[in-house]
Amino acid sequence: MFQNRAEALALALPAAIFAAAVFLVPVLILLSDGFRNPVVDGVGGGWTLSAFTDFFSSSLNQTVFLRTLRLGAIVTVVSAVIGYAAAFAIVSLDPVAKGRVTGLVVLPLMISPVARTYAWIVILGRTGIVNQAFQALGITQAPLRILFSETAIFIGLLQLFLPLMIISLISALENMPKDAIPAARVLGANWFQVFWKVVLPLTREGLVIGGTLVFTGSLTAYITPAILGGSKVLMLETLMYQQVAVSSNFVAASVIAFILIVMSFAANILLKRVATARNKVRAAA
Amino acid sequence: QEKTLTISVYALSQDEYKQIVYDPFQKLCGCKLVVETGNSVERLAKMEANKASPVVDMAVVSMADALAAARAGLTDKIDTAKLSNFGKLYDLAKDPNGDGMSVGYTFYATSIAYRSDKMKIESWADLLKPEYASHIAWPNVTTNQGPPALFMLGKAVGKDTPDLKGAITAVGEKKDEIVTFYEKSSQLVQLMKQEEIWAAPIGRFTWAPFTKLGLPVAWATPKEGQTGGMNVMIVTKGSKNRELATQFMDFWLSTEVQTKLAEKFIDSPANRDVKVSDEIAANLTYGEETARSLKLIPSATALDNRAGWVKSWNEAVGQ
Amino acid sequence: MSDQAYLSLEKLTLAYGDSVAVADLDLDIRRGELIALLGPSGCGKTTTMRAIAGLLPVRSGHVRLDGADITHVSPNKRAVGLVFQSYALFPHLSVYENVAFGLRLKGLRGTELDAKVQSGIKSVGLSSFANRRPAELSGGQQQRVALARSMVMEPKVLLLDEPLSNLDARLRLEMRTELQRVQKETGVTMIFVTHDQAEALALADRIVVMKRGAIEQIGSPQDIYNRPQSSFVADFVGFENVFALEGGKLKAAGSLFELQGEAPSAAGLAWRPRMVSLGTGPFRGTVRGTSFAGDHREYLLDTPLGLIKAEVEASQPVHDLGTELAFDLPAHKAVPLSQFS
Amino acid sequence: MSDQAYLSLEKLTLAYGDSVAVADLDLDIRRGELIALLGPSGCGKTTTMRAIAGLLPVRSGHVRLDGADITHVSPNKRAVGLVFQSYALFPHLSVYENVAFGLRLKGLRGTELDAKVQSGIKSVGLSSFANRRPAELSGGQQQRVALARSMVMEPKVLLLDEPLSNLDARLRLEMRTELQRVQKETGVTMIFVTHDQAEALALADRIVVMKRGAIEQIGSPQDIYNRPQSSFVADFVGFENVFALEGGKLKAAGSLFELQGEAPSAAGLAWRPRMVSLGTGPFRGTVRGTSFAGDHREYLLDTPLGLIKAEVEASQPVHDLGTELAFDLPAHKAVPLSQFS
Amino acid sequence: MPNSLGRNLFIPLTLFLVIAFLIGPFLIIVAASFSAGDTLAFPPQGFSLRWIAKVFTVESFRASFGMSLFLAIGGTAAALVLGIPASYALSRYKLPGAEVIRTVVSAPIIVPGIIVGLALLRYIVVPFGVGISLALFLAHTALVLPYAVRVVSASLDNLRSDIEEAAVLLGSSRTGAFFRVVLPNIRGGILSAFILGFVTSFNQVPVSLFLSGPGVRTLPIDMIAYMEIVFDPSVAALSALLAFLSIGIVFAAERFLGFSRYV
Ligand SMILES: Nc1ncnc2c1ncn2[C@@H]1O[C@H](COP(=O)(O)OP(=O)(O)OP(=O)(O)O)[C@@H](O)[C@H]1O
Ligand SMILES: Nc1ncnc2c1ncn2[C@@H]1O[C@H](COP(=O)(O)OP(=O)(O)OP(=O)(O)O)[C@@H](O)[C@H]1O
Ligand SMILES: [Mg+2]
Ligand SMILES: [Mg+2]
Repeated sequence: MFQNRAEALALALPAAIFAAAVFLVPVLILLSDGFRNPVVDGVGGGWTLSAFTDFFSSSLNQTVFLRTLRLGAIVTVVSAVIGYAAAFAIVSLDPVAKGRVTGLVVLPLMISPVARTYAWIVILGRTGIVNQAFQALGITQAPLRILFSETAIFIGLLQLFLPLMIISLISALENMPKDAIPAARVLGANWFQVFWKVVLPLTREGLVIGGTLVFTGSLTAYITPAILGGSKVLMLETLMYQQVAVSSNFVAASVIAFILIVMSFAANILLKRVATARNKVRAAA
Repeated sequence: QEKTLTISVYALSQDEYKQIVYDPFQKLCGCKLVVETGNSVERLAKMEANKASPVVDMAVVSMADALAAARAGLTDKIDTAKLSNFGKLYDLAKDPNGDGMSVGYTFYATSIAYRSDKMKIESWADLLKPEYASHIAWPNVTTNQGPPALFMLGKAVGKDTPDLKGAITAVGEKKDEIVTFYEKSSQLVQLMKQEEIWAAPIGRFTWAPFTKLGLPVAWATPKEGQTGGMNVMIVTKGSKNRELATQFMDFWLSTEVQTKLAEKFIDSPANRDVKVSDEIAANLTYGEETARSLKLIPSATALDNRAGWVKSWNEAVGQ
Repeated sequence: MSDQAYLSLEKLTLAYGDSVAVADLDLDIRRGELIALLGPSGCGKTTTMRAIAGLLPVRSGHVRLDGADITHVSPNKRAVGLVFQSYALFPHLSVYENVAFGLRLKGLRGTELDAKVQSGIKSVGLSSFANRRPAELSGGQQQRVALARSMVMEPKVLLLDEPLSNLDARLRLEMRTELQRVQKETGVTMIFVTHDQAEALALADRIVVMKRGAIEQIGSPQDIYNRPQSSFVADFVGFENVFALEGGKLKAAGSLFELQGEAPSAAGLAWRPRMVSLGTGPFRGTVRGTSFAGDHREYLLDTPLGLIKAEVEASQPVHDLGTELAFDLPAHKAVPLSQFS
Repeated sequence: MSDQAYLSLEKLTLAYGDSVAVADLDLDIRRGELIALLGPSGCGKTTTMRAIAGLLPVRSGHVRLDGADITHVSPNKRAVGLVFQSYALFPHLSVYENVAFGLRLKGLRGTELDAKVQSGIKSVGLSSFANRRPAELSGGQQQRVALARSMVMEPKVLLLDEPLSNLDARLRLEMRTELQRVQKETGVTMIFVTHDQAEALALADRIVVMKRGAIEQIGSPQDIYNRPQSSFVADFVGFENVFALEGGKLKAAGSLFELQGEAPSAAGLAWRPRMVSLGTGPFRGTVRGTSFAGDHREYLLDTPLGLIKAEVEASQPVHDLGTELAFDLPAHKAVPLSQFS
Repeated sequence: MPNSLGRNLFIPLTLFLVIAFLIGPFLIIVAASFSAGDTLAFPPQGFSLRWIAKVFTVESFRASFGMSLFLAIGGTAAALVLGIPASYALSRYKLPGAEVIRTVVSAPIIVPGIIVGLALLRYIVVPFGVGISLALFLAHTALVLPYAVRVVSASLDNLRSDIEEAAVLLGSSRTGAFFRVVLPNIRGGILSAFILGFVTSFNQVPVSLFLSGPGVRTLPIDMIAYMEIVFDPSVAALSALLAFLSIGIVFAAERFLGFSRYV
């Protein structure tokens, strides 16, 4: 019944054409700016990679690039770790509790990013709850300076994107063959081995989707790094915003955008690789 | 069909503007006023993008942005002959950039808001003192307050070159101690309240909330003086409503409107005929003398060096 | 066979939340025994198996294996194998890796590992499929991988949950033989769940019939097949005609019926279809249905006693629907039931 | 039974992409007939059914129903019903609404609709479940809803794909009876797929045995059971002992063996386990396995002819493993096969 | 599966920590909304409803709330109208180029929002004279499309396809089968796609940053503009109100349709 290609195309193409026309094409044109010589007085044009070599020759840009990469990677890894624990806990709940808890987990997505970021200023401040708790518990003597640092951005991004990871992993865990974990247990695997050898490979799709969302989100977030980090902790996205809004340098902005997109794609591919690598090795053995 | 005038302004105090400026003007001209708000860089970037078919007829921006717009060919000369209130303006508001493309409508001072119980500020350089540096916020170079504050700091440390290198280096050396380089001045009230910071250079127009914090916050008068800025009006090149725009500008510059805006502490007047009580004056940047005393960065300097500032700033602070 | 219990369940109670699935179950199994667990859907067979494997916490009672109390030992340390009804193969691993999974965890490597895995795969006849993924195998092949995966671990006890339920008739026979061979060769203790009576009869040393979380009867296949003790078991093992006895008379459809010959004293009596004599006897019934079953033919009769099932040799002439026939429920062939519910 | 074909498949070829699943299939079915489709997994049974229903485009050939060529008629206009192996009930609709679904589309409303739906539900004994959702029903009940849903449409042909495969033994028997009753009452033409031989024997008017996308044999249940024509069919219907004939001698394990009595001239011979005489005869074999099967006992013998399966009454004494026994493959009982593959 | 004390503690503890972390900021915001002070603080200083009240007096919030609501509802609905057929084709048919189509429709997720906004402004709005409202609508539709396709595909994959065949065999047309049988069964998935899309669109900042024009702007952008200069708890109050609105919707959806199963 589902063999008619024309039918399938008629259904799928409107969305694809729409996305291509209003999204892909304009974005690609904009991105192509990064590969063109600027036209000055009618001279110039043509393709070049000079904008990229320029970009990476600046030590500032290198720093910002690495910082963005690092933060993105850390947020992704940490949200994966916490995400698995949380998703495990959630899928083991009864259906009603599961629905409620899932609701709470997605709550951060519904709070305006602006207000949420300000709430972090309150929480992470010198007199904020975290510092008060640390001092009360004797972990620190003086207030820690958490705000306006990579740590603050990390916390802000983690809270922002953890829900996406948890949701992806919940559905991955629920789609996992029901008896795979018990089977591994009965075959002698401890919990760590169960996770590493069975759960991880079987929830790979969810991890890849969640990981891509989190990583890409972290790279392209704007408000959180701008307010919680400021120019002390520049990220590629804030740098790009400067290029567009302050310097009207669309070429530089295109270059940064292109780099961000490539990073997202690369992360997606890397995540797929990481999750499959173990099995490839096995199959060869 | 009803005529429509589109203006682009700062987001500040829109409710009051509506009451004092927009609504009365709409009644006056029998036209519709559409207001776009945002910070000046974003608005300018959009004007640039819309160059071919301008959306905005008239905008208010900073002096430097006005020059930038003029250089980018986004603005037209203002027909000052048609501004009945032109003569009443302070001289330095009449043609701030000397190109006939803009008219000033308000001034603001930029100085330092600080906790008078925790510190004493006599010079811009005091902010970087070791015992203070870890309690201050500094405006990011991309904000309107950033360059003026650096400009003054340059004077204080005796290195006031147009490229602001000296000041930027001085700030850069303290970057780990300085609490933050703020983007949005609204943050500062929150930070001050939480005792995250004791001091920050701010524009006078954001001063009011600090006075309501219930903390001893004072407005500094450093020995190098205060800096500040002038906001100006421009008309967009290719605007189809030039007449209306000019009419609107004239209305805004009128003594009546400027007085009302001053009395609400919204804009310090640029109209010489505006008279306010001392109490009100104390909360504004009032009077031609005061205006003249502000150490402003010339627009051309600002413009020519802006990219360089951002670059050296990012290098000193951002890595 | 020694009389000493190798695996004992003592007053085992198992529950999901508040609902008790298995209550106070006692069962002793000897080393090397092959036990079949029989019972209707939802009676607690899988639950019991999961508890023995340690996958389900025990509410109360004990599980003892080879002298040690393993009630609270975690499943990866029990040396109990479990073949899941769903196979539970690891879909991301090849047949080879599925079988190697547990051995690797035991620390086996290199040629030792390879030898064991290869022989395991060979014993279930899948040598040429070693590199396939489970999704590329037929149901029966998957089943055999699951079996091999558990077998190579050389568990003390092997639990099999409806291990042949998804196979077609021929494959089922093959696998039955395979299971028997393996059991004889390695002497492993096995418990298997099945809903197929023939399977239980063919394979088991003893059959345990469960009913609503409790054991209804334990016995040899012959016992269970020929001497069910309760109407429940009789009904379950194919005595299609089961009646209560009251004062020596059959109680059916609300009335009492006298039998020819002396009825044994019991709570009830049961006849298999082939124990019903068709053609002569004191009762009469109308043919309601008939079906060919290879070497015999089944009849469904509408009678004053209710529906009666009878069987005759397939070679005999067929009675048409609607024909009235005489029949007898011979008292001497009846199996007495001590419990009637 | 009229001799005229009601449903004909003519040189039907069906393929998935490049792989041909069914090739040049010819089959004529009379009105009111009940056909069982038998064959190993993957032989094309489901494929054929889907093509008859119009769910799969026909590569070449024709489907004719009641005189009309329906090869290219869309499935909703064929008046062919299909009961999916998976039931395919609409999960969001109650039992009542599931059954009413097709009738509503036919334009039925009000009391007429209600009467048909109620009687449909009643005929499968689910009147008290009318308001439940499919998820709240047991497997057998769901099956019956699927059946009722197709039945009320009064299709010209009803196709049933492994309709009883997911049920336990007791439920299966009940459903078999139900199917038979429905078929007798409405006279609908039915084709059902099954992997259970007993089911096919019990239900079908004719059995079609398929092998790799083609028909291997068509015949009555008795034909198929007692007179398989090929070694494939014999093997499939439980003739465990199937041999080729060469010059009147059995060819087994690479050698030729003489039979006692005169061998029929054929390509091969086959014996069911119970046709093998155990205890006397010219051949000898060692008991390799034995299993209790209720009223009989099966033996697996290791013999010069290969493995031989024999069956004896369960009441006879058991032979231990390893015992050597004489046996015979009586020529007069052998079933001659015209094809040996 | 659980069989040790450690595991029994693991679940509640993990959940407590994760949820505390995730909704901590929300609690601060709620507290601030009802506080009497001029800044956000925890614990709140006094109790008052003045910030809540203020939200309703800021005129521009009303207009931009309307805009955002229109975008969120309209954009998400449009994304679903495009996305549902596409998901259906992707999950039911063996389509040549399926991967390409999947990549194209899900690309908006990985492109920085600012770039999307800028690209649309420069290559759609300006050259084609498209209005800002329409551009915003197109952008938000494209932005939500990936979520729509992903979530709806997931529920379609969980729905057996044979029920459609059954419906057709019972006399329904193909389209009829979709509306009668498929749609009712994936409505939970559609609803959660809608909620996810709604939330994404409603809180979207970067894309809308450049796509705002005179009198046309989204609520988050309006809030940012508002707090360029002042940040008083009215922004928090507004966020809290919006969040409560969303929570209300989600819990209602969960209650009626079992949302979490489909995400
Ligand atoms: N996860 C669970 N939560 C709650 N109750 C359950 C759960 N699993 C099983 N049950 C209930 O426990 C009882 C026993 O179930 P169990 O799975 O042991 O039955 P079974 O004998 O294996 O049946 P089947 O032959 O159908 O597999 C049933 O009443 C069932 O409903
Ligand atoms: N969607 C498909 N795409 C490609 N090949 C298919 C598809 N469905 C079935 N086949 C192939 O077509 C052949 C016939 O399959 P079919 O489903 O008709 O078998 P069947 O006789 O119903 O088997 P079973 O008893 O296992 O259900 C098999 O070889 C199978 O692998
Ligand atoms: Mg079970
Ligand atoms: Mg099939």
